[in-house]
Amino acid sequence: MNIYVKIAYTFLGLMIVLNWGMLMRVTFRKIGARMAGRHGVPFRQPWIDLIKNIAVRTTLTHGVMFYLGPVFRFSGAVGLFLFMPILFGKEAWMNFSFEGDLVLILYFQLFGMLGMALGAGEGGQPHSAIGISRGLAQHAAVELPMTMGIIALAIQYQTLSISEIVAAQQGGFLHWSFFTNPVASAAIMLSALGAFGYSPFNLVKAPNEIPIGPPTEYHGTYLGVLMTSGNILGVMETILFMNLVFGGATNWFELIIKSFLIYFYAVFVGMVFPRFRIEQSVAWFFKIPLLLGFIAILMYSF
Amino acid sequence: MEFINLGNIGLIIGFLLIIVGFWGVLTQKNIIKIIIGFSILNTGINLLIVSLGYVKGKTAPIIDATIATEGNYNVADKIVDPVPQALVLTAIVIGFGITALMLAYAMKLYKAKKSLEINKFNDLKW
Amino acid sequence: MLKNTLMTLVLLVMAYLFYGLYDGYELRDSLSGISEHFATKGAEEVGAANLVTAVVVTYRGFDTLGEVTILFLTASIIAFFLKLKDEDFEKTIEHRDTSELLETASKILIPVIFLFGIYVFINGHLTPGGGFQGGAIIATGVALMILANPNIKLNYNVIHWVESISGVSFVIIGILGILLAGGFLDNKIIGLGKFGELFSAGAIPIIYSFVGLKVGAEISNILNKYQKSQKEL
Amino acid sequence: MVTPIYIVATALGVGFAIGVLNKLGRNFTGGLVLTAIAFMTFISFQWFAGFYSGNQLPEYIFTAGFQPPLSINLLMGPFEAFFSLMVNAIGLVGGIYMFNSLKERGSNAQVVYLILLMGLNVMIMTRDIFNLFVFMEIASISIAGLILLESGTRSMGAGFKYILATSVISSFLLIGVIFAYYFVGSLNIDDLITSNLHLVKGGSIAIFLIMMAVILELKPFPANGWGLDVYEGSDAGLSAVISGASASASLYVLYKLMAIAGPEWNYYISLLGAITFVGSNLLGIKQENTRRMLGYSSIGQLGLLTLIIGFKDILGENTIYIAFGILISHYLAKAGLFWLSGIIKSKGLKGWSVVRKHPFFLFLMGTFVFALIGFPPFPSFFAKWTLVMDLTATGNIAWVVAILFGSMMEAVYLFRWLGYAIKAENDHIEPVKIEWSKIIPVWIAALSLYGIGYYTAQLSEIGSGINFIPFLFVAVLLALDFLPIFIKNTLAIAGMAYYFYTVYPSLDNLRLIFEVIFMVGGILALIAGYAYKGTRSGFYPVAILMYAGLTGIIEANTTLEFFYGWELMTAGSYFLIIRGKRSMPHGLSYMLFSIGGAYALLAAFGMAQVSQISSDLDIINHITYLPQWAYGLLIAGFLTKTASVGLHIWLPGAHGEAESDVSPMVSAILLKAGVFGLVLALIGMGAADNQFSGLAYTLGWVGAITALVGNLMAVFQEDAKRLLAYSSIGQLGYIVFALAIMTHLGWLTAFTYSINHFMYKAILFLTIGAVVLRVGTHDMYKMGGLISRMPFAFIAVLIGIIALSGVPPLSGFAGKWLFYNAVLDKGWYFQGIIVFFAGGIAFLYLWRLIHTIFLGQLKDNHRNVKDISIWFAIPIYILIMGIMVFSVKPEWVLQPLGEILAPYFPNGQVNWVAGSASTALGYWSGTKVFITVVGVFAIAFAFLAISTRKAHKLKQFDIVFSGERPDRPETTHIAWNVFAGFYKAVWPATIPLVEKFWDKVTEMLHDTAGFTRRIYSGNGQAYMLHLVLFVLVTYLVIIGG
Repeated sequence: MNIYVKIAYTFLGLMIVLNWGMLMRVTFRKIGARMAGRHGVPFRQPWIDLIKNIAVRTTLTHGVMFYLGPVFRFSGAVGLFLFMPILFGKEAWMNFSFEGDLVLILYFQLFGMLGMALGAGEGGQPHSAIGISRGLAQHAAVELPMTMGIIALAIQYQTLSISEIVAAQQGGFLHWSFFTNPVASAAIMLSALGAFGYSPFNLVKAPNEIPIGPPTEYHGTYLGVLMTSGNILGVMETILFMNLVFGGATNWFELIIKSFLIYFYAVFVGMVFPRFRIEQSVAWFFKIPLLLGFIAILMYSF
Repeated sequence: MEFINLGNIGLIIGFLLIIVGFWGVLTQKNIIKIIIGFSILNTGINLLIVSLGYVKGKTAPIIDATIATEGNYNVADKIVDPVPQALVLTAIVIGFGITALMLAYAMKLYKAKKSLEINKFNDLKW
Repeated sequence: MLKNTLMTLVLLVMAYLFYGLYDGYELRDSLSGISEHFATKGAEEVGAANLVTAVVVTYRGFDTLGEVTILFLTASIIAFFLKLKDEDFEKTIEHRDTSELLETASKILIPVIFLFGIYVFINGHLTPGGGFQGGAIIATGVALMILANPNIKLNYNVIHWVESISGVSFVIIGILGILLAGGFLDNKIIGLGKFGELFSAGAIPIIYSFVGLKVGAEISNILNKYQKSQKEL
Repeated sequence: MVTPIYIVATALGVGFAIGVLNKLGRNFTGGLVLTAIAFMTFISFQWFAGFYSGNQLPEYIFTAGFQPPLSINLLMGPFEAFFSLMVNAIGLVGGIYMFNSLKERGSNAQVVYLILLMGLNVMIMTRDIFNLFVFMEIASISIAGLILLESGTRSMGAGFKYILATSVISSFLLIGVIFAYYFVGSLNIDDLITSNLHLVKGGSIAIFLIMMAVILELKPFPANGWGLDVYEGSDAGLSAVISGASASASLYVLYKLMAIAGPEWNYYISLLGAITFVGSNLLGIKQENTRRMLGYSSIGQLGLLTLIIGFKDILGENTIYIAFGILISHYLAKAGLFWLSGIIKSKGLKGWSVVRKHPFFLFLMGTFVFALIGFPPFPSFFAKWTLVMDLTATGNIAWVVAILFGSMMEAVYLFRWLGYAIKAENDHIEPVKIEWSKIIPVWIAALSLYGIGYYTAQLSEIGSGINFIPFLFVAVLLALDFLPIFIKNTLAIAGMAYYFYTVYPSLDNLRLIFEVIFMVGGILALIAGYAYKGTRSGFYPVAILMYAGLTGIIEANTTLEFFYGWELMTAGSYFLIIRGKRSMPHGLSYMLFSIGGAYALLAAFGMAQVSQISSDLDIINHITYLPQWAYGLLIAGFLTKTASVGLHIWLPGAHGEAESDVSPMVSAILLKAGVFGLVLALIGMGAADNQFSGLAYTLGWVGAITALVGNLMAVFQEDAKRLLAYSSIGQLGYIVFALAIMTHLGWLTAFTYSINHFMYKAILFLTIGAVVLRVGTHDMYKMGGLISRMPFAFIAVLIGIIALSGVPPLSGFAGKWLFYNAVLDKGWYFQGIIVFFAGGIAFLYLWRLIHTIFLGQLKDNHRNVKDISIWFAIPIYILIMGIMVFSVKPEWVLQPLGEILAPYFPNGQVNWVAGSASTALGYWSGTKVFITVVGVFAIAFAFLAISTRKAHKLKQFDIVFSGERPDRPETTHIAWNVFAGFYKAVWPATIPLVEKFWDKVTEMLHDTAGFTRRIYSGNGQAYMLHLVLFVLVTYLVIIGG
């Protein structure tokens, strides 16, 4: 398959992912609203927001880094998509995952965060800096148990290549890591909560924390780009966990179901539990999830 | 009684004097007394030296008519050992020198602090 | 209390050490080692009737040089140690005036004492005695002078000249030993002469005279310094 | 040949004559005395020269024209010639130094000085034991007199104590001598030797007393209070003579009489020596008075020498070499220091900050201190080396430990002193006035130290291999110190470039990597130096000294050369570090840890030589004698340089407080020396699974913990440079860990990290340093918003932190990727996780660094700072080029690295297909990733740039303090304690356990010293009691049993 066709497919995939992400977001906003007895936004809201933001006439800037921020964020999200095999066995939907393996994915997540942190920083708004410091701290805490789980899987399947991990899980749901390696999966999925950043771990960008946090200063096109990348990222996270724990997907339908459920799981927890303060959430990840990750690795150390 | 002879007696007394001297040197606080202690100590040592030179029933190592005849001055079997007597002379002189120096020090130290207590002079320590 | 116990302990251990030495001693009934040689050959090798002098001045002359040096050292050290400041120097202190007896006695005795001292060191190679003894005797004379007249002013120049000249000539004789005879301080630079006479035993009488003078001078010097340094009080 | 008897004759003749000649005035007598000493020196010199040229036989000098034992005889042999030369030479030079103080006391004092020297000469030469006694008395009486040159009760007291002590000693000696005569019938030493005196009943006690007296003359610990008081109380010149001449003479007397005592005494002599060496150096660390401290040091050195001659049978012909090296260094250095202490009036150590006003004093003082501790190129270095080598080779480990511990203690107080001199805060410094008669002797001492040092190196056949060229270069720079920076800097760079050009062909690839890091890195760091003004006095010699050491390590073929380079590097870096403003304590702790490490290496090298008599560096590849310990020591030694956890406390201060362009030198470059060492050691231990895998495993954990602790500490720093310093600790932790993995991948990781860390840490330190130069503070919360003022600095830091954090696509990711593969195929999961977590934490401090300094609000006082100096920018951007190349084409670096490592670890290499790497586990193609990311980035950038082209640029308005103005503004600044929440969660991990540990150790040592030294009550009687007790206890130990 020559490179242009490849790029075309990839672009198409990106579009699907983006829209699916927006759809999921709005769905859950509605669910949340209904639970709270409100009517909630119409389904078209995200698209409206996006177009409005991009079309906004007046924009402000604090300097170069200020708008490099969203760029970083966006490239981070798209890069994540590019290096992730979307559908197992469909060469068209493997994107550029042949360029790098799990390690690349793990570290590439940081790319977006970095840009975000710096960009918001130049805004000069102290609150955004506070938000970032919280975000980084929480991320460091989340990463530990998650990586332990992921490493455990890598050991289990003796590979760092996502495609091969997925391949190893084919043939009935009992082959999923979720069942073959429950401990590691538990560690991953618990820390996944932190990765999604819903309550109780949404101190960084919860609606009523907005005055504190990166998005404070961003508006217009910046915000548009941020939202876009946010939606892509959301889906990519789910796909990552799907690939690692739930046997990946062989067709779009399966992908949509699985990603929806994983996303639902995150939101569901969020609906139930109140928000943590930062030290609470950090400490939380250092308790159960860390323990699980520890055990998961321990099983392979002997 | 085997040890009743100049040699052993000299040794015993010499050692006793040395010990007495050390006692004085180590216990007396007054500098002058310490110096006296030293001269007792030296006397003891000198006594040791000469007694070690003693040979049973021999006379002083000076050749005169009583022990030597004209022309034959071999007195090997008549005299005690001359060497320790020479050494003791040196030892005495050295002792004298040191005592003199100590006394000079004593005078100056007394002038400095109007006291001869040795434990007053510990400006330098540790 | 503790201190005394410690001290007793120390002295006991010391006694124990000395006992070890005493234990190794037994009375000799004949000479041995080098002393035997001195007793047999000493007379004709050195020519001094007083073998002790022979050993002191010749065989172990180097030690004697050392002794002289030590006295000299002490004198010099005391000299600059007890040196008076100029304002003190002129001071005179009121001594309780000495007894008639002492003054008269000193007038008579001092010359005799000096004479005796000289006799002792000149005959050092024949009779008991020698340079140090003689020198010491002379010094007692000086001591007597000082006692008799506490404010006496001794003539420094004389003392110094005597001291240096005799010291230097001692060394020179030693060096002559290297040049003319067997080695440093050899007494055979001049003939041994007739055994038992006054002018015999080579350079010994000369050396001993210098030693005597030097010792006498140095001790008197020291005594004098002690006396003077009272002014500083 | 003038017969040596004239030494005596001259001294006494002149001495006696002066009694009358003093009429001619003190200058005349003084001149006369000096001439006499000069003549004496000439005599002993011509003899020494004769023996040295080899065509001169030992000669007996008889007195009184009789053969010994009848008469007293002297011996002039090679040793006698050497020692009497030492005595007379220092007598002459010291005489010049003391000319005025002697003069003011009058001709008598001058005579006493002359006779002291004469007495020492005879002590050395005489072969008659009673004569020895007489002249020992002469020597001690003259010293007792000369102490009075210094007026005042203190010195009088000291003098009196001295007389008391020596009288006690001489009484013991006399008793011993007379009994010896009684048993043997002769006083001649040779007779005493041939007669088996020690077999005679009671004879052994006579010997005991004689030996005791001689040993006591050397002021053994603890019976040496009197000696210390003399050193403290007497005139500086006299102290020099006592420590140089009198002590040496006594030492030789001991050596001479050991023949009588017989071999069974050797052990005890060494034991007493060791006790003295350790004891007095331990007590030395408590001293605040310079003279007394030097006294402790002298006594310690003498103890060491006693120890050495006690080992003469075991050390064989090396004894002379060793003893010579240590003695001569002590002799010259100590004399020099005492002389200096006479010029610089201050009694206390702190007062020495005066020398800052006189750079050349600083040079002299440094020379002497380093000579005493045994740094190259001084004789003591080679001597100590040989000593330790031989002792370990003969399995006397315990002794080596004692020696090294003692030397360590000595280093503690000497370097603290040096530190005070260079740095101590002291507002009222007035320069001292310089008398030439006092300066010249010091210079003579210093210069001869260098000369003799070179000569000593040539004496030993492995020493002769050492390359002194770099050292000459240092000397040249020192001489040119007055020139302006521009010239010196150019000179230094040119020199290094040329040197690199000449040596690099001779190096194998492994070494070449490090040589490039050291040399090229060094040149880059030096370029930044152009930014400074003035002459920057003293900077270039020490910098070049460090680089000389570094390249010396690389080129070393023998263990000695390696150690030589190692010590040079330590010395140079110490001076570089201590140049910083508040870096005095950190410099000290750096020095102490380095020396400790160096001694560990020393011991290890010694153990390596046990099984294999070779000095080749390869011997560390097959150590068979206690290999676990040997390799353990090697690794520990190198870990002190890589600042691994437990040994790291020196680093933050040292790097944080150093000057702006020094920090990159010591952080990015110097630390790699430790890595290089580790590489050698691990190669020596051989491939992973053998008896040493346990060692490697431990090392792995050490590395992992270091990584975590370092990064964690970095997160909580308020000071930018300390933050980077802690980050260096963490990074080095990665490297150590990766090395410990001991597989191809592991080492590939380690080398990748080394190269990367070199580049980005240099970038970061240079940039931050340059920024600090502009804004004049390290505290991050005092900066902010600088991006608008210094965009170039910002970009540099941005690149630096992206690379450091390992985010793709920059080169840092290469390390991370290799790291995962290495860990997984090794199976060290937990350590791996810890290191990974450390990496996550790194992100926190990196963000803090760049955000707090460059983003946020601009401070009022920085409204118009300029961008970083061009001279800093040049090296920074060169390095950025490097990172970029590495990022675009990782295979250009990684493939050759793999080939270099293949010989050591053939299995499990990375296989490359068209620029994409793959291992058993994973795959990665750097170039493509780079292109992809950059592509996406460009698109997004273009889009945003276009869509916000009309964006309105906001002006800053002050919202930093959210409108209020609290009393401690920094607390409300967001950058202050910015990770408070995180801290609350992880604080237990940040408790400074290690610092606490080392504090306790120091405290313990000080308490011990402080308690022990109270035996020196200053009471003369107590001192005498010590002497007697010393004798009696030893008696009970040796014979009483």
